[in-house]
This record gives sequence, structure tokens and C-alpha cells, in this order.
Amino acid sequence: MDLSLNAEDRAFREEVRAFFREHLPVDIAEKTRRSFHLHPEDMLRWQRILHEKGWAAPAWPKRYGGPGWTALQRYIFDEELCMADVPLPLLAGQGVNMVGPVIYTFGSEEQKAHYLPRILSGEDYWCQGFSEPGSGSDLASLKTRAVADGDDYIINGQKIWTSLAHNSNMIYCLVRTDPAVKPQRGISMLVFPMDTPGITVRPIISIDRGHSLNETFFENVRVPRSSLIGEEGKGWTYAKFLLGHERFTIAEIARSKRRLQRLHQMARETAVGDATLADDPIFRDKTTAIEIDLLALERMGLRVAWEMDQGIDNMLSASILKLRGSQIIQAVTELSVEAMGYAGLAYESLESGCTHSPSAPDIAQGKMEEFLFLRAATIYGGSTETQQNILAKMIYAGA
Amino acid sequence: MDLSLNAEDRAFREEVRAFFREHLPVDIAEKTRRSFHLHPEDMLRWQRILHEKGWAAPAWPKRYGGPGWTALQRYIFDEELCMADVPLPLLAGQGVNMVGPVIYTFGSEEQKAHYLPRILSGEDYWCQGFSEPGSGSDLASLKTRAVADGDDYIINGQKIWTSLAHNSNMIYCLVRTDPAVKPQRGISMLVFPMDTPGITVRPIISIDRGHSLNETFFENVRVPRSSLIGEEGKGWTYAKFLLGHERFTIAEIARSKRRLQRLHQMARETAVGDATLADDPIFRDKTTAIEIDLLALERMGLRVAWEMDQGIDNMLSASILKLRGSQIIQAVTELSVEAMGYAGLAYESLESGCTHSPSAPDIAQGKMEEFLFLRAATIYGGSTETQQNILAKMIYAGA
Amino acid sequence: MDFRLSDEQAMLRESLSGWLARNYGFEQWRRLTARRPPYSLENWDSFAAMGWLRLAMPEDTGGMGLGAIEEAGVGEAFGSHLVVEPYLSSIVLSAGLIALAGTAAQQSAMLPAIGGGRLRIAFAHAEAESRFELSRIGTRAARTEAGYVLSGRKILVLDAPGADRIMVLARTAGDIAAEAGLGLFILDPKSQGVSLRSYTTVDDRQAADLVLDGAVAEEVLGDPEAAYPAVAAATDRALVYLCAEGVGAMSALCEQTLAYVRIRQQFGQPIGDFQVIQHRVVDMRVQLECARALTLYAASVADGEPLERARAASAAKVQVGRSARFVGRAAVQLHGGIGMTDELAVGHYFKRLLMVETLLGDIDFHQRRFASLPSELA
Amino acid sequence: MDFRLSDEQAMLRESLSGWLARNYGFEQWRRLTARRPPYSLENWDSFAAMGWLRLAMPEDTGGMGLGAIEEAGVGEAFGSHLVVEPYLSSIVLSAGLIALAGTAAQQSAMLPAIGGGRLRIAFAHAEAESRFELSRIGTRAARTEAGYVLSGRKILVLDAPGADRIMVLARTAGDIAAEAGLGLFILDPKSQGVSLRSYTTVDDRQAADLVLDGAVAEEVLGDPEAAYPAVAAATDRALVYLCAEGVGAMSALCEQTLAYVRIRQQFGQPIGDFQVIQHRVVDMRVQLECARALTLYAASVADGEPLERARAASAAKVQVGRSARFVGRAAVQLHGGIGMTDELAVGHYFKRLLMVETLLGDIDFHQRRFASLPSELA
Repeated sequence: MDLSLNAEDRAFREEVRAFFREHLPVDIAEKTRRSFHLHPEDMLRWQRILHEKGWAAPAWPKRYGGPGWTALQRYIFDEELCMADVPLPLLAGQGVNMVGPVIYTFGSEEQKAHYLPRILSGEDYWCQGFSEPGSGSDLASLKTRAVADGDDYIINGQKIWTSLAHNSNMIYCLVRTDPAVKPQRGISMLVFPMDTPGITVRPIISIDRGHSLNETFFENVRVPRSSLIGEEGKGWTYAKFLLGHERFTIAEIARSKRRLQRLHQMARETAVGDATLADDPIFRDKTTAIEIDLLALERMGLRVAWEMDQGIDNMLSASILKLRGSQIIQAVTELSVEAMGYAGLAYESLESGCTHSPSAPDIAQGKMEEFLFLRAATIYGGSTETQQNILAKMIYAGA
Repeated sequence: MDLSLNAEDRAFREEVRAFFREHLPVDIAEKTRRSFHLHPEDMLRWQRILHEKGWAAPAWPKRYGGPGWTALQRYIFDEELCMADVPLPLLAGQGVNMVGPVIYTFGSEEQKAHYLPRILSGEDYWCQGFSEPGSGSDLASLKTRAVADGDDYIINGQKIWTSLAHNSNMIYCLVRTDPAVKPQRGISMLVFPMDTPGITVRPIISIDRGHSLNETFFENVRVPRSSLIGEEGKGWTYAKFLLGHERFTIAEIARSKRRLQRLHQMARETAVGDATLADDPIFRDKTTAIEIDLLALERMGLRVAWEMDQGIDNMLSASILKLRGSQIIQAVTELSVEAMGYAGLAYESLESGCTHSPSAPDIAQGKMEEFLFLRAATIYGGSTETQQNILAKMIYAGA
Repeated sequence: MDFRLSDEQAMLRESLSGWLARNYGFEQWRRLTARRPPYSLENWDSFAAMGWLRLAMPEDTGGMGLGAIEEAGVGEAFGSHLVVEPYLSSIVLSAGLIALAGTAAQQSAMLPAIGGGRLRIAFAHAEAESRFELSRIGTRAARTEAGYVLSGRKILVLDAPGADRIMVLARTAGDIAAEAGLGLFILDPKSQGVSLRSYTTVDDRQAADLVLDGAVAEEVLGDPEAAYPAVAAATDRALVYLCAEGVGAMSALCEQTLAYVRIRQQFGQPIGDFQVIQHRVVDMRVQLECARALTLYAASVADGEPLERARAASAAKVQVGRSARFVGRAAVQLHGGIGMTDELAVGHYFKRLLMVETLLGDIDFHQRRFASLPSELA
Repeated sequence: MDFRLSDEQAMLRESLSGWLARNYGFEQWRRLTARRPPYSLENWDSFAAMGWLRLAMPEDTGGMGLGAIEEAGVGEAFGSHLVVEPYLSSIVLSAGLIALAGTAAQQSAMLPAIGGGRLRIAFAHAEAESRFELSRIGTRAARTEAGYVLSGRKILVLDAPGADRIMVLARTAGDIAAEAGLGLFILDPKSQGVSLRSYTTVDDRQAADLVLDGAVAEEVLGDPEAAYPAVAAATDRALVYLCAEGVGAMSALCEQTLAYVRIRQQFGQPIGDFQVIQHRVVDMRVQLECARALTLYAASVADGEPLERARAASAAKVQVGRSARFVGRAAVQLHGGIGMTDELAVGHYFKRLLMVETLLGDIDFHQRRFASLPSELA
């Protein structure tokens, strides 16, 4: 047993760090640091730089254009990215982290050849059509229908919480192709352009006043049979594969570390009479408690990464990562808002779609928005209650 | 609306305070202060003093020998009792607070005339035979049978958690007299002496190493029909009446106040380097949080007391009192043990049945025992989980 | 001890709930918060007509001479409907301060106008460096020939946009944190040396940061060196009002959440049938009842002896803060995705509770204040 | 990074779990704790024979030269069976200190005897006034012709009843809280000037308070003024061992509780079918896994650089303390009344966890220690 990073991994960390230092455009770094939302063009610009280096899709195998990193290297990459305030190529996320792996694992050769390079280059931005108004945590109950019609499917129905649908040109969608069989078995996965006739996107404004969520309506949307990923009726399997892929990243370990670091900095910059908030023993006690939680999460995360590299699929630990990760995300963002005091209560929407707190220092900008939006961290990707149900099943089964 | 005590109630408080100051025997006060267990004879001595004053059964109406106090006065009495380290006449508790009210509400004239004076005088000490090994929170499933046989009942079965059965000469018992009907309907309440042939008491030692709990076995125990309280098959109703009576006292509001007061004192006497534990901001934060919880509980309790005096039966509030009360009991006793540090870990059993921590100051004696025993506060009298089930039913029904 | 509402209190409750039920649905709230300032002067006139603005004013200024319990009644009703009109800033705080600190002449001059809905005054107290400490005031008021001249910066002056006047807490003497040497000054926001930076608050209302650079006060309330006791008393009253608003908002959230979990289907049944959800609903209610109990207590002593008043106000604020966190978060969580949207009222109650939790001192601040006051248990 | 057990580690785990399964059921525990001292010298001999007592001793003293990870393996196995033998006091602490602070001659003289099971040494460090602060030592050691003479009071000397020798942390120089000026001294408990007040601890083991009044030390370990770094290192190792014991005990409680809720019937079904109970079982497991992750981490750096070692040990102790509270309390609660009795193992695990939580510093102490050390995040 040796739980420290080896020389190779340490060198990898240095390489990543150096690359970010040299290649992240100054204006993008500054915007990220001040919590401004990036313009889609800025994101694309950064995506191209990563792509040129071969780092646009950290988890992808080399033969599909990925760097072929180990899970541990991906963890290191993610950590350096967060610590350097490098923006996540948010728009590219669904393509790179979600549908990409599904396509190279289950897609046809044509699909791989067509879609994968376009994801890497940033030509295609994807959104996800899974949830429906009636099926949140109970995904298997989805109702959107796709009926075969000659060489096409005709889709009717409605999706909800389609993140960034209004900025995406592609969608991957779970649809019911066979209503007669067991709910999980009648589901298929289709991929198609967002400009296909019959698709309407309606914005959903969230409590942070931002627009990233949408409702997406399908009215007689006709897509070719070649839109089907893998086999008909196997969509449920692909979705579970994909959500499993998500569970690790969704814990946001490195991001929480960065947020906690910024919280410490904010506390040092926040005057409380003659001292600062960082000098307050009660406040320090709270940050310390979170830091220890986070350290435990990180150690679990590293073990899961190592197990992934060993080909061990530890479902229990992955679920615990998601469960604890989301609680810690909320603990840090809650405490950040608490640290802001009165300054957090001022909350303006700017033209750019950002929010801004006029009396707050730079370091605190974006904190209220994060806090509000991340109330959803215990809802999306399987709510905490659903996650506990799943964990109970595993534990009762002997995990 | 006027939420302060009126002149009469304030005078009552002074009267109680003065009585305790003058009449509580010095040796008993000293033992209580040092957390020694009282010998049954000491308890009886104190019970007699209270009885002489007419205060042996605070909740009883005047015509049965009680003082006829309002619920608010009883609350004040209880508070003064706790604050002056007056011992609860523990052995008398089941008779005074539990079976007594059942007897004067549902019993026959003969039963009233026989039992009530003996409870007041301390001649009879009662224990409760409700729980069974198979029926903890699910009391309606009890199995102990009583079969009518001429003028008698013959009882067979087993009870568990019979507090102080080994020190009691009387028991009130829920038994199944009719196994054919709905579980709740087939239950009756019987009262009989503990020296009736066929009763065996087996001690249960609890995790505090104390002996207050027992198993009680009934093997062909023959008791006369006159042992029946009220009507056959109505035992469930009487038990619910009795447990309703318990819910207020079981919250132990005044006792928690006294425990918190002693905890503050302990913290002032506990050295931490050059300062004391009371100077530690983290520790103070924890005591303050509990004090505020307790203040909220007290205000709810006062309202319930007032409502009782108005004839309003607020089941929801009473259940909340029990739920929160038990959580606060545990919070205070937990923190008391935490305050003791290493001194709490030394834990000897003395001859007298007391426990003792050699390195701890007087003020901290008995704290570990309380902590350990009161893990049961969220189990007895309806576990927290059962209490939440009951509350959910009430709230869903519109309470 | 008597928990019964007086006839007057019962009538007030009736009139509040009746009027709000008729006039203050969530759609109304949406329309109001789209305005600038984000409230309605017509509503304000109605409040005046029903006497709600002069409940606690002295009878000799046309008020009803009632107290904190009645004000809390308004708070709870307003909280349960997310009422946005500037009651806290203009009535509880500013009018309250005039009644406590103003001369008889000032009271007669201003209170009838405020109570009649014709004058709205915002209260500027907070400063960036003082966090929640009431007496830590760096803004200076210097006596000159022209009157008191004010310089300094204030933050989060609630309802300043749209207010007719601003009342400023400023220092005439003493050390930065001293309780002595504070005065209350009334300014016209349009006068020279006053600049407002208005903004929206997280609950869709408005506030402003205020820069004073040689602004001349129109009025000084009573003794310019001894305003602190009045400010402390008015703040404790305002804490009670805020707590009551929190209780009202939580009560609405408990109701809305219960209604939602009983109809929302997942896994083939209403989610309200799941035991875990049931217990969460119970815990929400328990939190609400704890908050209600301490708020009522704080209201009952808010017009009394300062120590018990302060202890009770701080205890209530801590409890309401904690309860608000639990209830607000649980309400969003149990609503799931839909609770995260701007379309439902839930998120707006959640954000109002965030304001309630923080305004006039957060949980930590009041827990510490409570601990610093003598206790029979300590 | 490699989480795989080495062959040696895997064998150790095998031998521990095999032997304990055969020899250390709850009835055995009951018999052992009824003895005085409350453990078995036969067991101790078996531990010696299997090499468990000399795992971490240097190879040149007959040890196996292994480290904290292996010691944690012993701790976890011992914790899961409530092993009462004096491993923490005699092996992890006392032998560990001899290896760290003793001269080569002292090591050769004592370690083989300890490793062979022939010598048991208790470690006396805590004092009533120092709470958990390691360097706050009032007991004095004065150099005289006859050797070092010790005076002072120690509390909670674990396993002192029955120990052959006692190692005392005492001050030769410096201020009461100084890290400099501390030495380690070995005494015969039967010698003049040593008095022991033995007592039972809450987990049915034994400890003693120690009064030293001119007791002459047999041995001083290495430099009598510079023992602190060794004490700090050994204490961090002992923290890891304690944490591992906690993990073992929690793991047993999780198993026993799961088994119980699946068979215990209430309201016509196993209580384990209730969703609220299921989620509690999940939360217990989550707490266990958090504790396990940080304990393993602390073990992996316990033989390394002091800063990371200290941070990791304190973090693990905080996490284990919190987890122990949750898991211990939930286990008793889910067992209901029967969990409150002396008859079941549950309550005894609960009380052992109370010791684990408190020994060598409680949650607050280690949270503060963690916060006082430099962090990349702060």
C-alpha cells in the first residue's frame, strides 16, 4: 500500500499547472476569477486551446482523440483546473463527459466518426433530454414517445431541466419506443440536431435568476433511424452507464476545495470591527469542520479513482461520493453567503446575465448565485433521498 | 394576551421555594446534590413530608387528596423542585403520575378508596407492566393473556422494562383478555400486588450499570376480578389516557434547565490550561445553542400547560414537547460528559448502587450515569421515530 | 398567564388575513416586484386606511397605542403573503424610533403623516465594517451653524429607493464602537451631499448604499448624543417583527410543501407517502413551532424591561434563523426541480427567509449576544 | 498510488481475523472484563507468539520493522472484537516511545521483552489541569545523586493496574506549557513514592490516577529535556491506532444493527423495512466510510513528515469522533430498549467508542489543532 502520488503523477501535475499558466488567456482567467459568466465565444476559444493540446476530453481513450489518462490523472487535472480558476468548458461538458463516452462505447462506427471529432473541436454543443415533468427521480416512468415510421422516428412529448438547450445544437434524448414492455425495457436513446423542425425550447428561470434550464417540447419531430444509439430498448442501460460516469465528477471535490480556499480568503478580507471574520473562532470552527469533511471525501474519491484504474466498479463508494459531495457543496456555498453578511443581500442582474452584489468585494462575487443555484445539488443527478434508497438496497444486499 | 406570571403564580413560586428550603432534610439535599442514589427509606421519608403538606400528588384534584393545582402551578412546582435539587420521589412516581389518575378517572369507588390513599402515603409503590419483548413501540401487539376463571383472572406471559419492579409492591398491567377481536379492543388493565404467587422478577442491568429495569414473568398468576380497572377491553383507552398524562412530564423541561445550570457551573470549575472551559468560545456556543432550544421548549410547555387549564387538548404540541424534550435531554447530558473530559471516563460502581468518577469534582458526579441511561430518552414513552409517525398522521390530518 | 387573543388582536388578525387573501396572491406579488420601487402606494394607502400603519403609535398622535404583539401579528400575516410594502423600514423602525426618541413636537409632526401613509422614511444604520454591531458607527454628524452636517457611508438602507426621507444613525461624539455619542438625523434624499446607489435585493425588493458628503440634516431626533437606547429598543422590536415575518413565511412553506407532497407522484405513489418525506414534513413543523413559541415570547416582553427584551429578541432571532434554514431548504428539496424555479412561490419564500435570517444580525451574532447577557442558568 | 494490501499486510489481516473469530467472542469479552486486571495474559502470550506485539519494532531489536498501516490493521481488528488487552498503552505508546526516544541500549534491553509479552509498560501523560494539551505538564523530575526524582499527579493512566512498569512524562525544565524541557522516565509502580488509585473505566477496563511523591526513576529515556518530538510522534501514531479501533468497532455496530433491524418485527414487519430505518442504516455506513478513509490516510502518513502527519491524525480523530457519535447512538437507538442493556454487545461498543472519541483529545481539541496547522486551503 502506498497512498502518495508517485513521481510520474507529480510530474503530470506540474505539466498541467504549467500549461494552464501559459495558455489560459488572461481575459478569460480574469472573468472567471470575478465570477463573470463566460460568453459562448470565450468558451469556444478556450475549448480550442485545450483541443489543440489534446486535452479537450480528459476521460476519452487515445483512439478517439482523448489523452488516455488514468482516473487519477483526471482527478489531478480537475484539481489543477479548479485551483487555477480555469473555466470548465461548460457548454462542451455534456458532449465531452456524457454523450461522448456513450457514443464511443455503444455507437456505430459512423456515429463515432461523425460526432466525436465535432465534440472535441467544439463544433457541436450537446444538451440532455432525460427528465420529464412527471419523472424526476423516477426516470423509468418517462413518457416521451418515438414511433418508428419507415426510415424515421416521430417524436412527441416533453423534456424538462434541459440545461443549456438554448445554447446547444445537438440533443441526446431518452424516448419510449415500446410502451408494451416493462418501463425500463421500452426506452431508447436518440441523438439529433436541435434545429430539427418541431422542437420548441422554453426557458426556465431558476431562483438565482439565471437562465440555464429549459423545457423542451417535441411535436411530431421526425429524425432518421440512424439517430438511434446502439439497440432499440437499451436506452436505460446507456443512461445508467452515463450517470455512473457522472457520479464521480458530480461530487465536485476539487471545486469544493477551491471554494473553501476562496472562503478563507473572503473571511480574511471581511472586517468585523477591529478584526476580521477569519479571526472569529466560531467561524473558523465551521470552516475547519467542512475542511475535514472535504478531506475525507477526497480520500474516498482518490480510492474510487484508483479502483476505476484497476477495473473495479465500486458502486457503493461512487454513490457515497455523490451523496456527501453534494452536501459539502451546499455547506461551503452556505457558509460563503453567511460570510458575506449584508453584502450578500444586494443581488442585481447585469446585462450579461451575471449577477452582482454592489457592496461585496470581488472575491465574494458570484457566491450568492452559486448558493442559490446549488440548492439543486441535492436534487439533480438523483436526489439525496433517491441516493439513500439506492444505497440502502446495496447495503441490504451485502455491499 | 399576557404571557407573564400573575401575582398569584409568583406568590405560589415563593411558597414552594420556601417550603423546600425549610423542609427538605439536609442529608437528602446533600445526597441529591452529589448525585447519590437515595435509599428507599429516604425517599419514603421525603414522600411523607410532602404528603403531610398535601403536595404528594401535584396533579390530583383536591377530592382525591391532591392540592388541586393548575397545570401552570404544577409546572412552577416542578421547576422549583428541580432547581433546588429536591429529589423526585422516584418510587412514588408511577403511582402518583400514572396509575393514580387512571384509578380516579376510571376506577370503581372501592378502588379509589383503597388505592389512592396508599399511593399518597407511600404505602404502595407501583410499577408498570406494559411493554413486552415483542411489542416495544408497537404496544397493541402485546401477548400476555388473562383468562377469566370464576371470580378470578389467570395471567400468563411476560413483561419487559418494568422499572423498579424489584422495589414495588403493586403493578398495573395491560393484558389481553380477548384474543378474537381487533388487537386494541382485546386489551384490559389489571392491578394487583407484586407478591401474588407466580410472579418472577429478573433484573436487567442497563448500560449505565444500574439496576432499575426488569423482566417480569407471569406463570398462572391468579388475581380476583376486582383487579380489573374500568371495563374489560378498554385497557387500550386507559393506557392512552395515561401516556397522554406522561407526555408533558417526560419532556423534563425544568430538569434540563437544572442540568444546563450545573453544566455551566462545571465548565467554570474545569481548568483548561490557564483558563476554564467556560471561557472557551466553542464550548460557550454549544451551551448557548442548547439554552435557546430549551427556552423554546419551555415556552411551548407553558402554552400547553395553559391550554390544559383551559380544557384544550393539544395533542400536536404535546407530542412535539416529548420529541424535542428528549432531544434536549440528550444534548445536555452529552455535553456534560464532553465537559468532563478524561474525568468522565473513570466510572466505578459503588456498593450503594451509585456510580462514581474518582477524578471528577462533585458537580460532575452522576453525569456519565445520566448520559448513559438517558440514551433511552428517545426510546421510552414512544421512540422518536414512532413519535414522528404519530405527528405525521396528525399533520396530514390537518393539525 | 393568558395566551388568548384580546378582541382587538382577534379583529386585527381577521382584518389582515381577510384583506391579504383577497388582494395579495402570488401573482400580485409578481406584479409588485416588477415595479420600481417594488411595491404599491395603493396598498400602502389601504394599510393606512385599515389603521395598520399606526397600530403602535402613541394615542396622542392618532395612533392605537398597541404594542409588539400586535406588530408581530402584522409581521406574521405579511410574511405568509410575502408582502413587499416598506412596513419594517418605515413603520417598525423609523416611526418606532420617532416615537421612542423624538420630541413631542417631532412626534406630532411626523407620526400622523407616516400613519396616514403620506410619509415613508427609510432607516440607514448599517456600515460595511460594523457587520451587525449596532453601536459601531463611523458616520459622523458635526454641529455647524447650518445644522448637523453628515459624512460617511451606509449600506443596505432598505426601501431607500422611493422613500421620502432617510433617517441616519450617526456619531456626534465618542469612540467608533461607543454606545454614547450617537444621534438620529433625518435627511431629504434629494438634498445636496446625499448620494444613493440603489439596487435590487435577493428577495426582489430594493435597498441602497448611501454616501453622505456634507449633507445637512433637516431634523435631529431628541438628544443627538443619546440615541442608542432608543435604537436598541427599536431594533429589538424590529427583530420581533422580522421573526414574526419568518414565522408567517415558514408557515406558508409548510402548507405549500404538505400540499405538494400529497399530489406529486413518483415511483407510483404520492411522495408524501414515503416515511422519510413524512418525517421531514414533521421536522419542518417542529421547527416552525419552536420559532413561533420564541417569537411570541419575544413579542410579549418587547415593550418591557431591557434585559429580558434583549435576551428574548436574540433567542427568537437565533431560533427563527435556524428554523428558516431548515424549513426553507427542506421546502425547496421536497419540491425537487420545480422548487428551484422562479415560477413557483417556494423559491421566493426561501429567499425572503434568507433576508429574515440575516437582517439585523445573523444566527452567530445573536447567539453571541444572547450568551453575553446575564442568564439565570449560567 | 496503490491501495492494494501487500502480501505481508494481507497475511496479518488473515491471522488477526482468524484468531479473533476463533478466540474472541462476546462471551470471552465478558469473562475477561470480569477479571482484575481485565484482560488475559494467555491472550497476550498468543499475541506475542503471532508477532503482533513487535510488528512496528525495529528489526535489530527482533521487531518486524513495519509501520502505522500495519498497526492500524491490528487496531481495526481489535476494535471489531472489543479486544481488551493493553495494546494501545503498552505497544503503540510505550514501546513506540522507547523505539523513538530510547538509546540503542534501552531499545535492546526493553523491546524484546515487550515484544515477547514479558514486560508491560503503562504510559502516564495526562494531568487534570492540562485537559488534552500534550505539552502542558506540571509533574516535575529533578536530577539528584540517586537519579531522577519525580513528583506530581497523573490521571487516567490506562492499564496501570497490572502493568510491570510505568512510563511518566515529566518536566525537567521550562515553563508549564513549554515543549522543551520534557523527559520520559520509567518507574516501578511498587517503588517508594508511587501511589496508584486504580479504577474501572466506562468501557469496563482499568486505569489509575497516579500520585508521585519523590519517586525515583529506574530509567530515563534518551535526552531528559527533549522528549517532546517523540511524544508528539508516538501520540499521532496512537491516534491512528485509536481511529482504526473506532473504525473496527463502528464496522461491527453497522453489521450488528443491520442484522437486528432485518429480524426485529414491529407493526407487522421487520423494522428494517421502514424507509426511515433504511436511511439511518445508510447514514451509519456513510459515517463509517468517511472515518475509514481518513484513518487510512492518517496511517499512510503517520511515519512521514510531521506537519502532514499531525494534520492527518487530527483530521482522522475528528472524523472518527463524529462518526462514532453518530454510529454509536444510531446503533443503540435502532436496537431500542434491548440496545440499552448490559446483556447485548451494542452498549459495550457504544462505550468503547466513547473512550475512542475522548482519549488523546476530543473532537473540539483536534478540530482546533487541525485549524492551527498550515493548510493549502487557508
